[in-house]
Amino acid sequence: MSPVPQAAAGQAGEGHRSGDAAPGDQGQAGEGVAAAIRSYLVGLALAALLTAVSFWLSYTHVIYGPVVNVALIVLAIAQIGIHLVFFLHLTTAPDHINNALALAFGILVVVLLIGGTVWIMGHMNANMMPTGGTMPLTPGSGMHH
Amino acid sequence: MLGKLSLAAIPLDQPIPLFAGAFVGLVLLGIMAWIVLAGHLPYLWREWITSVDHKRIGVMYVIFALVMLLRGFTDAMMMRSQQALAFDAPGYLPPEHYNQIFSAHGTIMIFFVAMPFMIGLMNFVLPLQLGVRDVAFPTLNSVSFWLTCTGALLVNLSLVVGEFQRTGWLPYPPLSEITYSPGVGVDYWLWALSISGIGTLMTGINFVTTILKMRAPGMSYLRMPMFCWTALATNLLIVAAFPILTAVSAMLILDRYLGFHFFTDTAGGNSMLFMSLIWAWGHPEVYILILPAFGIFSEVVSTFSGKPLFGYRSMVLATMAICMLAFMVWLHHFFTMGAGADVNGVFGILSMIIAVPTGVKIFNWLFTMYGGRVRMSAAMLWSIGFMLTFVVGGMTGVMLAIPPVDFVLHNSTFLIAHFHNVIIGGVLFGAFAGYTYWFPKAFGFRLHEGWGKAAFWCWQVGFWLAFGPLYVTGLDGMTRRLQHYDVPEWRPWLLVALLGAVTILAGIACQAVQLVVSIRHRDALRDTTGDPWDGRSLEWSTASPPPAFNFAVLPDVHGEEPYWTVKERAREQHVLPEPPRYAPIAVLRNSPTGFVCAFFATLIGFAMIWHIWWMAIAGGVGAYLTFAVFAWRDRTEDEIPADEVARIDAQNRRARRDIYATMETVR
Amino acid sequence: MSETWRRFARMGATITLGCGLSGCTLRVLDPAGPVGMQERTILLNAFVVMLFIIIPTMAATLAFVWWYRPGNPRAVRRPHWSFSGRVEIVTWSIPLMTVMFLGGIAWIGSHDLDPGKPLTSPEKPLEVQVVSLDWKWLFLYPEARVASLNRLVIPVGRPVRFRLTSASVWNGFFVPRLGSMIYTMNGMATRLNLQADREGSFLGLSSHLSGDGFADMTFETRAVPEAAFAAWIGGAQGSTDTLDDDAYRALSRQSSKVPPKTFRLADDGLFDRIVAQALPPGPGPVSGRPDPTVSPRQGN
Amino acid sequence: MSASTAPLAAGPGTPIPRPPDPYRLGRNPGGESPATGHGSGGPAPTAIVVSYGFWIFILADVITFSTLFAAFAVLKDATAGGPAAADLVDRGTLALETACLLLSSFTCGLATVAMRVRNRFWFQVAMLATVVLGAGFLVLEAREFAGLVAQGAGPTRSAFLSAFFTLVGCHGVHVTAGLLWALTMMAQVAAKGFRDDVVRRTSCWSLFWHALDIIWVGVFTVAYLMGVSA
Ligand code: HEA
Ligand code: HEA
Ligand code: CUA
Ligand SMILES: [Cu+2]
Repeated sequence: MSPVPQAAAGQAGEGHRSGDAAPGDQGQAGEGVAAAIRSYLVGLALAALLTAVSFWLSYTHVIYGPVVNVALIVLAIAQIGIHLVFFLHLTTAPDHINNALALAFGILVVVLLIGGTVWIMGHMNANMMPTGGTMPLTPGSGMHH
Repeated sequence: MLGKLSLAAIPLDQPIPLFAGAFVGLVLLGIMAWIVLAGHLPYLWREWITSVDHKRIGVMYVIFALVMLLRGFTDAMMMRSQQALAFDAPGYLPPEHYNQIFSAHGTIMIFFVAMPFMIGLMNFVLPLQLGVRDVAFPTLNSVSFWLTCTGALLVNLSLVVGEFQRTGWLPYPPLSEITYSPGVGVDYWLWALSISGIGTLMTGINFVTTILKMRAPGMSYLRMPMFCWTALATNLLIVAAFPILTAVSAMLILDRYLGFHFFTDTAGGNSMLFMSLIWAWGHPEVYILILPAFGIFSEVVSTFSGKPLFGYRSMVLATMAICMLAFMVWLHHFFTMGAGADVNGVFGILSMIIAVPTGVKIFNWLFTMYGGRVRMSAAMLWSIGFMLTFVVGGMTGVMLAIPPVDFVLHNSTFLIAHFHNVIIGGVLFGAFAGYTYWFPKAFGFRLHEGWGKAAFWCWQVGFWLAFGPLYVTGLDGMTRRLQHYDVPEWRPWLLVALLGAVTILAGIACQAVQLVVSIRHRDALRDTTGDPWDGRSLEWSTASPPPAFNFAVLPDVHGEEPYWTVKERAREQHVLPEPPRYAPIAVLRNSPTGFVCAFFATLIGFAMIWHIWWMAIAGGVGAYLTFAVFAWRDRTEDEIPADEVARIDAQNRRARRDIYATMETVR
Repeated sequence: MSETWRRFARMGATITLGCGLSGCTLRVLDPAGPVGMQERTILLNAFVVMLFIIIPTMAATLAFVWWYRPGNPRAVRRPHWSFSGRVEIVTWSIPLMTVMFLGGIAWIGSHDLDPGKPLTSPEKPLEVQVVSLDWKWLFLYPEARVASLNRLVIPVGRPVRFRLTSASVWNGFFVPRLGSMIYTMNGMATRLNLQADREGSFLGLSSHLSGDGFADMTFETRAVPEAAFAAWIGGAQGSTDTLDDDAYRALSRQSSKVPPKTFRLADDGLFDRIVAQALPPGPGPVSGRPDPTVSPRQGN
Repeated sequence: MSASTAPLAAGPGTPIPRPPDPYRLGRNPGGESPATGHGSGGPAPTAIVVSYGFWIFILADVITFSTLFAAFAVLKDATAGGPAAADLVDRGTLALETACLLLSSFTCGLATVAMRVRNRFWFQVAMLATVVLGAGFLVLEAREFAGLVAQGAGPTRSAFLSAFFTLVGCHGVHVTAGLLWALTMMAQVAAKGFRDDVVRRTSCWSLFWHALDIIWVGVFTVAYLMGVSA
């Protein structure tokens, strides 16, 4: 085995390969304080805007009633995206691939877990209505207790 | 002052657990007294209890698993003998005791045998295979281990103080709700598993980070040994699944302690929700157990066939496919709850899709042997035994994944046979293969082969004798968890099953003898080369046992099988690689953090189980202070000077030269 | 050692093949009704199809181990052979094909044999309502206004439509010789459709752990000719005992090994009121020693 | 027993030449590639290892929450005759709580910027602002919970309320832990300055804090607004 420079060899030594960033790392080196603060300000403004829209939609009737919840979920997802990009500085740049992949795996599990549970329980509840009824099989509806 | 705890908690009227508990307690006390009196305590404390070295922690995990294995096996023997006796008769174990036994057996075997065994092996092997000096978070690693011990301690304590749960290894409500299980048994389970579950979760985080961020220079993903890949998949599953277990346990705790209504079936609570959520953890859990075993077989089969693993990239793909699919099948554990044809159908099909990547793995091991030079050592024997046994268990699993078949076999002894078939034939055989394979790396001498082979045959035969009959009784309508029965047709099969369990006992005895014999003949079995099996990955390039820092200089990896590459090149060029430039190495100081944390966690758990609130609060404060002190330390590392490193490494280099020389003469 | 192994293997083969394929007496493989019959066919289909892969795999394992042993001079060694596109295609596609077929079975089978799906039959189905109690089974015949404890009696040749619930914890209703099982749960009603085509007395049991009395949750299932069934109903209607709310409450207390018994049914809406929790769930353990909050042992 | 240091040679028989594997789909025997593998120059620096590990922890925590979300989604209509979400949500409190958390996420960001340029004063100011906003959130939430319990809508009233209190309360417990942690970091910076390990821990804390805000987005959408609009 040929020796390697000690910098890379030490346990978690400091001299390091390029192309890797810690989650939450703020952008490229050399980016100034002003730029960093600006990024947080933009994030804050966008998040506040989306929150306001969510609140407003839920208390008014501009949107067709039954789909308000869909709109709310879309807005929440958008806002989570804003947080990830502007507060957690997540990008698709190569140095973030590990971070993004981990996130993708997490999201997959979250979607499977919540979606699966709601789907399964929706069917269970619909099939076990005490009235023996024929409730529509929409998830979430048809609670029986 | 002491909550619900009083003298009445000790089952003075139940001789079996009392004597068993008293016996174990006395043995433990005796061992502890011996340790203290013989003056071993300072050594143990310095070198093991406070150790943050991944190799030491790995060894402790495996020892822990083996001890718990004996406890779990005792339960198994009791169940088998009870069912052999209890035909048209009450047998010798009353239901309230029998139900505790199978619940404890399942809990201990899954959480405190199979998981720690695999985690122990991963602990020991991963950094060595990745060519680095330790895991990402060594101190956290020690915390994980000791929290696992806390869980086991609480479960075993229930034997003599109070009771264990009687609801099966997973506490299904409403049976596990306070109305129907007012005792402390379920609480023991909940707190033990919550605490050790946190430990496991931290292990998962630790290993994922280790594999993704801590590899030797040049060790790209597609150069990692297969075991590292399956470990990655396993730990991703741990990270994603264990939070679910924690959350579900918390909800049941809230139901039981504070009168919440998650799963009560009254006031809107919904017990089916528990079933769904617990299996969303539970199914990934079984792949958490089997995937490391798949990794071990990959290493063993390739080494003992003298060939690279066949279809490496297919294997990687299959591993990750299993990892993803693991989260899409959980409903197959409750096809008979009435979700309807569409839901059952979808989950049934998704379940059997897992047979595809699993099959690919089996076939690739097969083709790894093809054209090789297959040496039948004990480790290889376990692997072959696995391939012959596991396929049957997998097949019966696929049968159960067909909803209409599950409608007649669910919760039958056929199911029991299925999962012991995959767990014993897969997980346990894998653990034993890994144990045999890496033992010389850990201790510097090999295990006795003859006794190992004898153990294998007892296990193999015993397994089929013990669980073959359960397939039959399952097809004859016998359900699981029966304390007694009055169906004459089942009796002969259950007697055979008892015989099987006794045969397994013989296997276990062989393993115990093997250990003793190997230790006594360790000089004859000594591994001076560090490479006893002609291995292919980096752990074999270190001395046996490896020095505290593993690698004097981090290996520079070229090609897919790093160590094999080096050996080949040495063989072709007739030279030993240049002596490296040594540099001082920083090693992390040992730390009692893990042990102290676990101490407080035990206090908290015990206090919560018995409603001793002041003690729980005290434990919580203690735990926080431990963290604060740990975080406040200024100096955490010691340095090994360069010439010391060189001195330690010299011996290893000499051994390498001998290996390369042997190759030369063979040519 | 290998002699033992061979002898044992022969025994295993006899057991699986001898019992699995010929008409043997294992309950699940010897169904007395159409549902169980179809499930048996599916079970055996899947089993045999998979054996076509499993057996060659096992054989190849043994063969390779044997042929490539170190001492075999005739074995051709390929120490570098670790990839072959053709082999890869085979390793992926063989299980894939099998799973596609089995998936078809699973999908169609779970639709055809969904427990809630009524059976096709010219006969008018019999309604039976099932309540699992701690630790007894209660069968209600709302049309005839009778109830039966720990014994299920059904007419041969007529579909039975079960609705099932539980008075307290979960149980699984299972008569192996009739086919599908299903859970019973408090506050909910599941459905199951079965039919007996043969007369006989079948074992019935619970497939889901329900506490200390679980092992005694067995019941006899009698499939009898239509006339005998009518006679049994008549007898039950003449019972001296009536199942009203008070009698039900008494039953819902924990007890086991209660002998079979029939009742007149005071109220044919009893089942629905149990499901709607208008009647409270069973009380669970009430007696205990020494302290029920520590360890509620039974029987004291 | 052939298991000991066995010779390497292929054994008797004719060795077969290496088969072609142009796309490197299989595992190539060693010795072919002198190159260093892509994307791996040795173990990552501690800062990256620590943040990455913590990132994985956050994902695990998100999954814990998603379990609670799943339970809430299933139980949200199981009010057992008790109050439903629409009867309970106070829009004003909710808006204030949200504002507190969002602003605290912003000030937390400012603290990390100050840490990057090693400015102790602004770091402490921004942290203090974060702590105050976080505490404000907790006070609002505690008052809201107390109000609900007082009007008989406590967590034991119905499965819906159990799920509601658990989901929202779990977030609250996280915020409490985050505050405790923030104070600890302020103390560590005051006592030890921006030492490497202190900086690493503070970065982890900021990840944690931002993640809590992300979870709050889910909470106010699912547990509050969707209940109101239904
Ligand atoms: C290590 C543990 C482990 C493993 C690996 C598996 C693997 C599988 N299991 Fe098992 N299972 C358990 C542990 C495990 N299981 C446990 C503990 C329980 C019960 C828990 C309880 O209730 O207490 C259980 C229960 C269980 C059930 C629920 C039954 C019931 O409760 O009624 C089902 C149903 O689908 C199932 C299916 C499967 C399938 C399809 C696989 C597949 O992954 C198997 C895939 C493997 C193969 C198929 C063999 C190799 C493949 C080939 C040679 C290729 C060719 C073959 C085909 C194409 C078919 N398992
Ligand atoms: C990892 C999981 C695991 C393992 C290994 C086992 C191993 C065994 N199990 Fe277990 N079992 C479960 C998991 C496991 N089981 C689960 C989850 C349940 C369900 C519980 C429930 O119903 O809720 C269950 C239930 C269960 C039942 C109950 C069936 C019923 O409900 O009717 C029975 C009955 O006999 C049984 C038997 C056995 C036997 C005989 C073994 C034995 O074959 C194996 C025993 C062998 C050992 C434990 C090995 C010990 C070896 C050593 C100690 C080595 C020492 C050597 C050295 C020093 C090197 N098991
Ligand atoms: Cu079953 Cu609700
Ligand atoms: Cu499963």
